[in-house]
Amino acid sequence: MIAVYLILLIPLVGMVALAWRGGDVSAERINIRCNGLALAASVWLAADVLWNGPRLSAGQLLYIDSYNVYLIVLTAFVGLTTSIFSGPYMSHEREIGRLTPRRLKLYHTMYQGFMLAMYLVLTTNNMGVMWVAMEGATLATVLLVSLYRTPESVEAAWKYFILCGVGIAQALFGTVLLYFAAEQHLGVGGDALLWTVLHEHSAQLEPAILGLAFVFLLVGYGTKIGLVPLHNWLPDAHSEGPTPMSAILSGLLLNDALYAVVRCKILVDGSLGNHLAGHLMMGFGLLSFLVASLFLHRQTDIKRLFSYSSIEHMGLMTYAFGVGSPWATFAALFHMTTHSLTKSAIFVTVGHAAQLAGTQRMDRIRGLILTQPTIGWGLLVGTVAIAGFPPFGVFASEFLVLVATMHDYPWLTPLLLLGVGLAFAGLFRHIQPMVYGDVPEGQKPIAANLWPVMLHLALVLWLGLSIPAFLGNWFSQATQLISGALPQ
Amino acid sequence: MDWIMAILEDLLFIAAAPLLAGWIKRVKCRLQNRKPPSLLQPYRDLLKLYRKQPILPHPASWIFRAAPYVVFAATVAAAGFVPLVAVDLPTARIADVIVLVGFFALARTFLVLAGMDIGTAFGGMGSSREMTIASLAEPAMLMAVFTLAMSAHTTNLSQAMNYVLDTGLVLRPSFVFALGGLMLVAIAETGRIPVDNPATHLELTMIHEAMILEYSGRWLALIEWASQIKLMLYGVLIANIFFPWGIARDFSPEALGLGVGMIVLKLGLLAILLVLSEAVFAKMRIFRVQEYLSFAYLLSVLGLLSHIILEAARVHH
Amino acid sequence: MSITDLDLYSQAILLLAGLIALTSFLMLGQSRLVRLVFIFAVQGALLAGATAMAAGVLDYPHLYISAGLSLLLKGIIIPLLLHRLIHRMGLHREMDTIDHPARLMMGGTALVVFSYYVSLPIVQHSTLVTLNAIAVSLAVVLLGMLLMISRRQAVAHVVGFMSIENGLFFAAVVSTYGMPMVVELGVAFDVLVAAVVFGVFFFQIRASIDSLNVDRLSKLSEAEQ
Amino acid sequence: MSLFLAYLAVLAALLSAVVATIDGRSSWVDGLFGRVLARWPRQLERTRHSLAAEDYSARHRRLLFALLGGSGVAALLAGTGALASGSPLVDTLPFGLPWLSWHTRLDPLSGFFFCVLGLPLIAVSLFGPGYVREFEHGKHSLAGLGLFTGLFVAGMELVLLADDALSFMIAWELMSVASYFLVAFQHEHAANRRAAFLYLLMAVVGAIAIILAYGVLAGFGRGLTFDALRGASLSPLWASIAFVLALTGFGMKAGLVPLHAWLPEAHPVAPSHISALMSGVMLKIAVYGFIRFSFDLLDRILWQWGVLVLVVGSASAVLGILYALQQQNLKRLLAYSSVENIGIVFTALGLSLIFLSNGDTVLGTLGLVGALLHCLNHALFKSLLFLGAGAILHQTHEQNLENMGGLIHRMPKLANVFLVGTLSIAALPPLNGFVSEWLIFQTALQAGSIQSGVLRSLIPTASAVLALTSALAATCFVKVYGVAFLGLPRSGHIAHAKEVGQRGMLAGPALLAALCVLIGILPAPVINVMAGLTRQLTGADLGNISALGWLWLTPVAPEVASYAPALVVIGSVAVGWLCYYLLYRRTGLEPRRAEPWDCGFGGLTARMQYTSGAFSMPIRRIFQPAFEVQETLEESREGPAGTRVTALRYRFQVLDRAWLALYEPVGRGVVRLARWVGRLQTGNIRTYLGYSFFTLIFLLWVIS
Repeated sequence: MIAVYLILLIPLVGMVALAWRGGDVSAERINIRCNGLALAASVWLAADVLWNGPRLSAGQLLYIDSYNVYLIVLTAFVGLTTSIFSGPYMSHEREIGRLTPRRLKLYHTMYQGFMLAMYLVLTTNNMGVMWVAMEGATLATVLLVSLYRTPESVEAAWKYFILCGVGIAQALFGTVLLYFAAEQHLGVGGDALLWTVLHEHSAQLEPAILGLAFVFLLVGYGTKIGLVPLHNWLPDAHSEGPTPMSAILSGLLLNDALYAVVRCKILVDGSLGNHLAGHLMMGFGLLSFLVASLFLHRQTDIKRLFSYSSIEHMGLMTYAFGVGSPWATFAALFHMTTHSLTKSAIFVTVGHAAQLAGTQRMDRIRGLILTQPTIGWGLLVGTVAIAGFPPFGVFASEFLVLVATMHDYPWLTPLLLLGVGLAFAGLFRHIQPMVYGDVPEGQKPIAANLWPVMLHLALVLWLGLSIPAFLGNWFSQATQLISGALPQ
Repeated sequence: MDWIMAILEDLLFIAAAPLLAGWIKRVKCRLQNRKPPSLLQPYRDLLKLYRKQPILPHPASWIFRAAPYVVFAATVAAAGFVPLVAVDLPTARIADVIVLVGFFALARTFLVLAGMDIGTAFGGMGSSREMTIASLAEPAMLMAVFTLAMSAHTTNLSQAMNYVLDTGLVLRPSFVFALGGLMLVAIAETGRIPVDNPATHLELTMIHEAMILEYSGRWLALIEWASQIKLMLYGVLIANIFFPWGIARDFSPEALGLGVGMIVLKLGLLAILLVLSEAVFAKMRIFRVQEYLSFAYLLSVLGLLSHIILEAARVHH
Repeated sequence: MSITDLDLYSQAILLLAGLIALTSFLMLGQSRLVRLVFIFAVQGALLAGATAMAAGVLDYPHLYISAGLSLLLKGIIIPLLLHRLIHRMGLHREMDTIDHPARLMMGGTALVVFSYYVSLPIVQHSTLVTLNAIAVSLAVVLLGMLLMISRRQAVAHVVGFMSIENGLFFAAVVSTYGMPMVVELGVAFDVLVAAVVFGVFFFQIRASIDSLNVDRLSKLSEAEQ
Repeated sequence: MSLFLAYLAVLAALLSAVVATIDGRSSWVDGLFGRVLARWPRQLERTRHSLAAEDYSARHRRLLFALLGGSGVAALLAGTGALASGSPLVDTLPFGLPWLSWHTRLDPLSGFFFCVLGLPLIAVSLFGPGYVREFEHGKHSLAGLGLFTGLFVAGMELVLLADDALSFMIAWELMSVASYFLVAFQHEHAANRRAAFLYLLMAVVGAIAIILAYGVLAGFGRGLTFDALRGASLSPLWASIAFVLALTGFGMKAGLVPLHAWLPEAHPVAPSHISALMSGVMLKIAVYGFIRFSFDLLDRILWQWGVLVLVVGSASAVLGILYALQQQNLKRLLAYSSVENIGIVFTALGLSLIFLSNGDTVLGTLGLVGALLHCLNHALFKSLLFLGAGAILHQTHEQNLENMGGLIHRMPKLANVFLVGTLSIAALPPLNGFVSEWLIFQTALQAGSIQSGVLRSLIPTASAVLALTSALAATCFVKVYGVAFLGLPRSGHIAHAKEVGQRGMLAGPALLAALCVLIGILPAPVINVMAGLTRQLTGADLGNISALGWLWLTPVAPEVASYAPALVVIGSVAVGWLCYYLLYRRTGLEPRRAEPWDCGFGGLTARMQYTSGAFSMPIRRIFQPAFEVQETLEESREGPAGTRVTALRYRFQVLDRAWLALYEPVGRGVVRLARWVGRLQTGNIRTYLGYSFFTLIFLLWVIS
């Protein structure tokens, strides 16, 4: 169990180190090294959990089971590759004078702070601590959104802070109700909020209270996931904040919020018995999937475009978890992995493309492939992957969601496919003119290492073609935990 | 043995074609109170052309020189498929009426290509109009053929004739309409008066002539001969499919004699009918031909519908 | 379980709950920022009192610590912070006109009725005497959100946010024997950091649009283009 | 054994893709060789010399296309093996999901389509190296072209091998995505980009319809493999829904009329050897998909389906050729003619469905054989014509028919090969186009045996439409050959065109032309080979197809219809040679060259010739309602009050009705919906809080 403490300790140490020397050039190396160590620890933990089952830490504060262990590895991996990308990106930003060393220090410290909050959310067993960690993640990223101090970024940060604050407050009210329901049966004492305990006794918990608690939790954490009626902060935060932050925000924060909601769904399903929680999530998921794919058509800013694509994919995952059958849950877990890999790779190429063209407005970015083939092809292949074309993993997971829906709710499939079609049209309408065409005058290639992108896309391609055995049974165990049966 | 008979019949077919043209010319002159030329005039024309030195226009390619031979070969082959005097001949079995239409199309295609090869306005114009008329005429012709095939359950000409002979004189509305449709199409395909004037040399009005404007000498002879064979072929088609009586069903000398006699009689009558229609009608504007051919198509469709509704209703399998 | 057969302490807690709901209503109708912060401070104090009273009734010692903590935090530090900010920003004289107060008040009452209707199933099952105050805490949360929706001043938004936190804290105290200590500390810490960050933001917003009127913050819009 | 060959074909295609990317990194290759051979300096010099830039790329190109050729040969062998054996070979690959790995299956149907894929691929691999040389120095790297060609071919082969819904969809969309990149290869022109986007959008919409179709089947079956889908028993309503979805999905990709508008945009824009593959082979893969779904997977066949396919097929045929007639761009014309030929194939399939639903399997099999033979023929002559167009483009950089003319004198060998292609696509007797259309006509003719009067009258009218189509096709391609190759050159650079330099660029089309003539003259062996296939699909085969011997074609019975192409050809060639011998040898009169007749006023110029627009003007006037014609006449006037007209400029453009009726309204609708949804993001934080508040209230109300 040392690995779990290590995972939490490394970002803490990283925060302190970066708070002290975050400003100068060595900061990037420290950041990369911290994330590298965290990845090593998480892989060690994963191997440990894989062989001898779920681990409960002393004092029952931290709990690792098959569901959150692969998310930890994913978080560490995406954190590492994004930090590799953020090195040259941030130094370029400093050269063109958009950032002062002091703000870079804030950026690096908050980067590690955000990673710490993510690990805490994933590893903690106590629902209250999970809420605190989620709030911590919000606080860490809010200052990053307004890093560039432009009026738009301040506005985006303010909205992000207020909306997420209100959302998180609702989640707290849900947690209080959860604790209240637990206290009825488990008596006073610290362990009434522990997920493991709640999971065992979920049958005896009071259904009415849990239903109410789930509504608050769903609306609360739903704001963090970016489900449609509550999504308004996400496009602003993504388009105004620095690109590495958008990458990790998109890749990790949304996943963890969904992780929290699914944890609550398991409890509520245990006690309610009917599919109320599932239907609520399906409704939210489908609504955000369709509305977000419509939003894609009229975007002008490239990062806003991909933030709506994130909303759309998160909607699909929420819908899949809502369906609840073993196939749908397996598909949702698989989609979580492929989506965060692909989306962070895309944000890396988008960052470089914006730097190359000097603007984020899509109608002024032209001729990427001819100026710098790596960026151009990276963006194009990334968009093909996220739009759900086969050789890549996103298609496999979307196909599975379709098959699961066809099995349980056949009349919903045309809606889903309509959404996929609209999303593809929306994305490609903007990407294609940017990538193709002649080089506008005065556009010179920039220094950019696109190894993270190549790595991510190769992984997604590999997942698309054939899911490796160990990952396969990882997902199956997690599906067993969530939906109660193995996908046959 | 019947292969030799088939080749003989084909040779007879080729030889008789200019005779029919001569006979048509004679009847036309008689109607116009002119002294008609002799029946053998077409043969003399062909011999004259055969001996003249052909002129080859500058931009012409090998297609210009090859086209007459291909047209003539295709038309002669087509003539082989249609039973003239006797019915069950092997040449009739190697192809059916759709292949016949296909060979007409092959001949027409090479003629059109030759027309466009010289690179003058007239060749292009003739080719364009020829293809337009052909593409409107073909559906009408095939509908007429289908009407025949639906009732005779075959597309093989000799089988169809046997069927009509076996069932004797039966007044079939579908056959009447099909006959009408086929006649109208025949006039359009062979370029007779209402659609195209074979005798004219006014560049802007001719269709068939425009394509062979540049030909001379032996090439012109071949093409003229081929068009005469085609005219006779259509005549024989109309005559033998709808009025096959008298055609030889075995190879005894008297049956063959009777067959030859009857076909000469029928073709003569058809020629008179053709000349009468040419005397009555005048050449139509090119865009009026569209209504003419759609009327032919309508006739064939009526023939088909009448077959299905009236005649075939009681047939139970 | 009508109020008459409750002992004196429980009746006191229910009275405080009523007063907290009253402060929420007052905040809803208050157009001056200074007075708004003062009412928020009163609400914090009342909340601390209720927590102390609950600690007494349920004789649960660690509630006293959280009561002291909330008094210190929500009663004194945050209101002071906001008060100094308003004066430094020069907003103390500014009148934040509320567009149609009557409709707002009716909305508020409807919200209270609705929150009671929603928390009805919970109240029936529990044995805790102070439970029926949970409807009040839900009402305070919803009124806090209504306050944020109806006001244009950024400071008013912060006060609304803090009153939602108060409502949540009150719900924790009333419905359970108080959250576990580690969660209490975490929540308190988060609220403090939130207040600091708000301060930072006020200066940034002032710098960018030189006013704290929230309606001016709508450049990132996709509606009209 | 043939399954192994099929895998070999796929691997060869993937290998050519990988080899293509290596060229892109030639510096990387040098570095690699440098490090590896550092220890043997002598070898280092030799390899460094052999990797000299110039002939390295030539050798690399040839290797690239040799691999594609290898893949074609392997595909052909696998196909013939599967057809001959007649029994399906099944296998599973380690890819795919843990519980649904990729199933592959090579049965006679996919074997036949492997042959349809193999032949044009071999021709393209011969044609490729010469044609692609001009791309080397262009701005677009050859690596991209090679990579995506390899993926495209591999995708098509995998579609034929797929035996479960997942691997079918993966292969299907791999094929679409790879061909999208190829269509967008020369992406500096805006039209290419628009065409590429439209192409991929239509591919997605088609794929959605296909997934839904498989979904409906999977809903009633047990799993996703084709065997499970075959086991699914559906009610007539659900079966019809699945069928219509499959028809929409595969029809979209094949280019049936209402959904065809992307095809004439995308195919001409890709490099010519790729458009040959796309038009010749990819459309057949869509036909394969449709046949696999409707004949193999669905357990019943209704006559309404046959009527629907018949109507859509004949509409595609006649509209396709009508639009083809009006095109000026050669490759766009060929693309539209692909729509026509696919229409003919679907007409034949419609006939087959009607007869099968009516119970007489022999006629159903005849219709199916007609359709499959036309698929093979179209793959051959369409690839031949596209490669020809590519050769013209390569030599003269000209695609517009209005500027061409007199190419027969400048490129005689290409002209002869193109002539064979033109005659076979115009369905003229001695060649293969005629054989398949003859079979389809024979199928239509047997309509007499059907009971319902409506069908008995519908089928002949459909065959009349087919006759009109084949006549118009003859007109269209005579126009193409006449305008492009014959007459006087209409522009300067065409006048200076030279014959195709590389042997390969002539060998490819020549191979296809030879095949066209061979199948035209000896169709019986090809039809007999299909017996195994039809037995598997419809349970019957054409027993007496060669009742009168292998030279003959007697589809139903000898007395019903018989056609011996070989004898007919021998007869007419004999007559032709006889005339040539008699008339030319005997007289010995050499023709005299002279000026053509110019009515006396002299000075015939190239501009006096009939252009392609003029040639098709009568058809355009007659079939006026089918087109959306925009004719503009600009007069530039001078002199006092503009009385003197100095120049007249007449331009006419034929727009596709499907584009105006279907594509644009859908596009406008989506944008309007997106603008309506956009109003959600007002930018004001108080409205956002309002959204969150009301969602909470709504949910609470729902809960209690």
